[in-house]
Amino acid sequence: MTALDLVILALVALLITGALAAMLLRNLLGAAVATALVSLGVSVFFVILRAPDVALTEAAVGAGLSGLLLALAARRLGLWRIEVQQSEEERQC
Amino acid sequence: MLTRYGSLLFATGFAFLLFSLFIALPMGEPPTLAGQAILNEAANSVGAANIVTSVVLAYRGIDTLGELSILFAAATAVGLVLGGQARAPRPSKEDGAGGFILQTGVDLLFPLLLVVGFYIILHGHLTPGGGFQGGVVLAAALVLPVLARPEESPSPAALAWVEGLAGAAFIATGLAALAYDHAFLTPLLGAGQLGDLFSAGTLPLLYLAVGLKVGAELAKLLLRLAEEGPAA
Amino acid sequence: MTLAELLQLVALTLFAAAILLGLLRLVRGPATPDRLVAADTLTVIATALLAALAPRLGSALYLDVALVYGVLAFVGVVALARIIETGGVR
Amino acid sequence: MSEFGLVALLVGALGLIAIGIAGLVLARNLFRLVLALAVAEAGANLLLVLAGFRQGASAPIIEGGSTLHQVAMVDPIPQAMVLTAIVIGVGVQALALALAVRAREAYGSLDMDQLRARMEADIIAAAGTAPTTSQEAPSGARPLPPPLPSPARIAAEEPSS
Repeated sequence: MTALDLVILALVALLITGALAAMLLRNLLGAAVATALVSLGVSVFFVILRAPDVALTEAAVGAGLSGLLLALAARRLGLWRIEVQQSEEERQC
Repeated sequence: MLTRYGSLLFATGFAFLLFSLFIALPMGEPPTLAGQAILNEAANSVGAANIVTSVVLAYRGIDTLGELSILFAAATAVGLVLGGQARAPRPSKEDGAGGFILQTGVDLLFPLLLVVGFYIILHGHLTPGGGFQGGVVLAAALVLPVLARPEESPSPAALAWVEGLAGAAFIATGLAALAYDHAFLTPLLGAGQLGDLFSAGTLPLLYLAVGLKVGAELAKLLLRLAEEGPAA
Repeated sequence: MTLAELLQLVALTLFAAAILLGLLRLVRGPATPDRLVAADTLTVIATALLAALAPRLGSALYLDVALVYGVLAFVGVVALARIIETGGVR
Repeated sequence: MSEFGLVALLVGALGLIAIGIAGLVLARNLFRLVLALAVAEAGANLLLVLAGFRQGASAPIIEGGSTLHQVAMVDPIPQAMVLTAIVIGVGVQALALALAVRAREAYGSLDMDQLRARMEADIIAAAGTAPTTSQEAPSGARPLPPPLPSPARIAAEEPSS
């Protein structure tokens, strides 16, 4: 077990926790943040797997573009009114 | 209730599928036959130091054209789905402007993002990166100022012109190969010296067209989404 | 074991610990701004990790990934933070 | 990287796919559906790149400008495929978000059950039938819509086209 394995284990924990948080968090904006974290972990994995091209794409798309897209869509959907949204979600779940 | 059981059944079947995938995956074996052939061949025949780039643009050039078409169709469909309504009155200067830190930071970051984007595009055949990644960086550079100052957004007409011209340039470069009795999208101008900026024939030109097209397209899409809708 | 290898070992171990600590704030953070700050911290950690992995993997090419990630993660986080701050561009 | 690290990576990729698919099946909010799709996609991409990995190989980029002393490289074909998949994935995500925005504007909700109920009410109102009491069984006496003109009758009325 080398030091790289430790980093891999921590990143797998990041992936699984981020995915679970994206599915389970009440607040949808928090879930969008968790999705960006999943793509962060996957991007580092691509570097470890010797695929810098794919890592660059995932970093650009997952961190920058997807965050922008989700943020703008969340604004148009009215998800930014955090307190209102939370009480609404609690009624629905 | 029926949906619950259906989901359970689906999850069981899917777990079985994943397990069989786990068993059958070739872990750590040598590349496929085509992969090994490309690894041996690509550097000499295409001349790009980045072998993934030569796969994407030279061996599978038509696939990349199809990918561009899909992205274009998605951007057009977003415009169609969201479109039609009258634009909300433009926000006044005081209304939506970000704070001082955000405005200054965006001003500093904008030229840096442009430089990084063009570097990623133009070095696509030497280092990791290429048209799609650089295009995403360019789109982010164009949309970021809108976050700080909503009243200054780039004009959609200019973006549409850039997008159309870049797409036409990609196809024209492909058609030029036909004039020299090659197949569509064959790289021309010779392989050149491996590792030079001006090497790999027309691949850098193709990637420049891809980058400009993707950047303009995604910027248009994001600006469309950033507009104030009637119900929001 | 040379000094460089020892330093790499220590650095990578510290990176793993840092990722786990950031994860803790992401899971526990009571409000969305806390989670956003955790995400921003994790992107900074990941950028540094990518730069530290480059000598370990034996190539300077991987530094490009760290460059693009560091520049673009800022854009995504700023967009999300702007939504929380004022409800968006307007 | 040791064998242990590879297995951990495989577990991570399969876990991402499983969580994403479970979210796709069970989610009730349209926005969360988009997020679940993104998570499952990331897992599938990771699995594909993992299939092309080889121990002790370098990235498929030639350094130093010469092909003479070539080292072993990982398989470039899955990487090119995943490159395409990521870019198309973001197009799909943008389209899905635009459709969610439109559904919210039209029906005023993002919850799948409410959306479905309102859509059904709209369809029934447009078709002119009485509302059904249950989704599974039709209510007893329902006024039938006027019969559509059958193709045979249309053909009989218009003998020659």
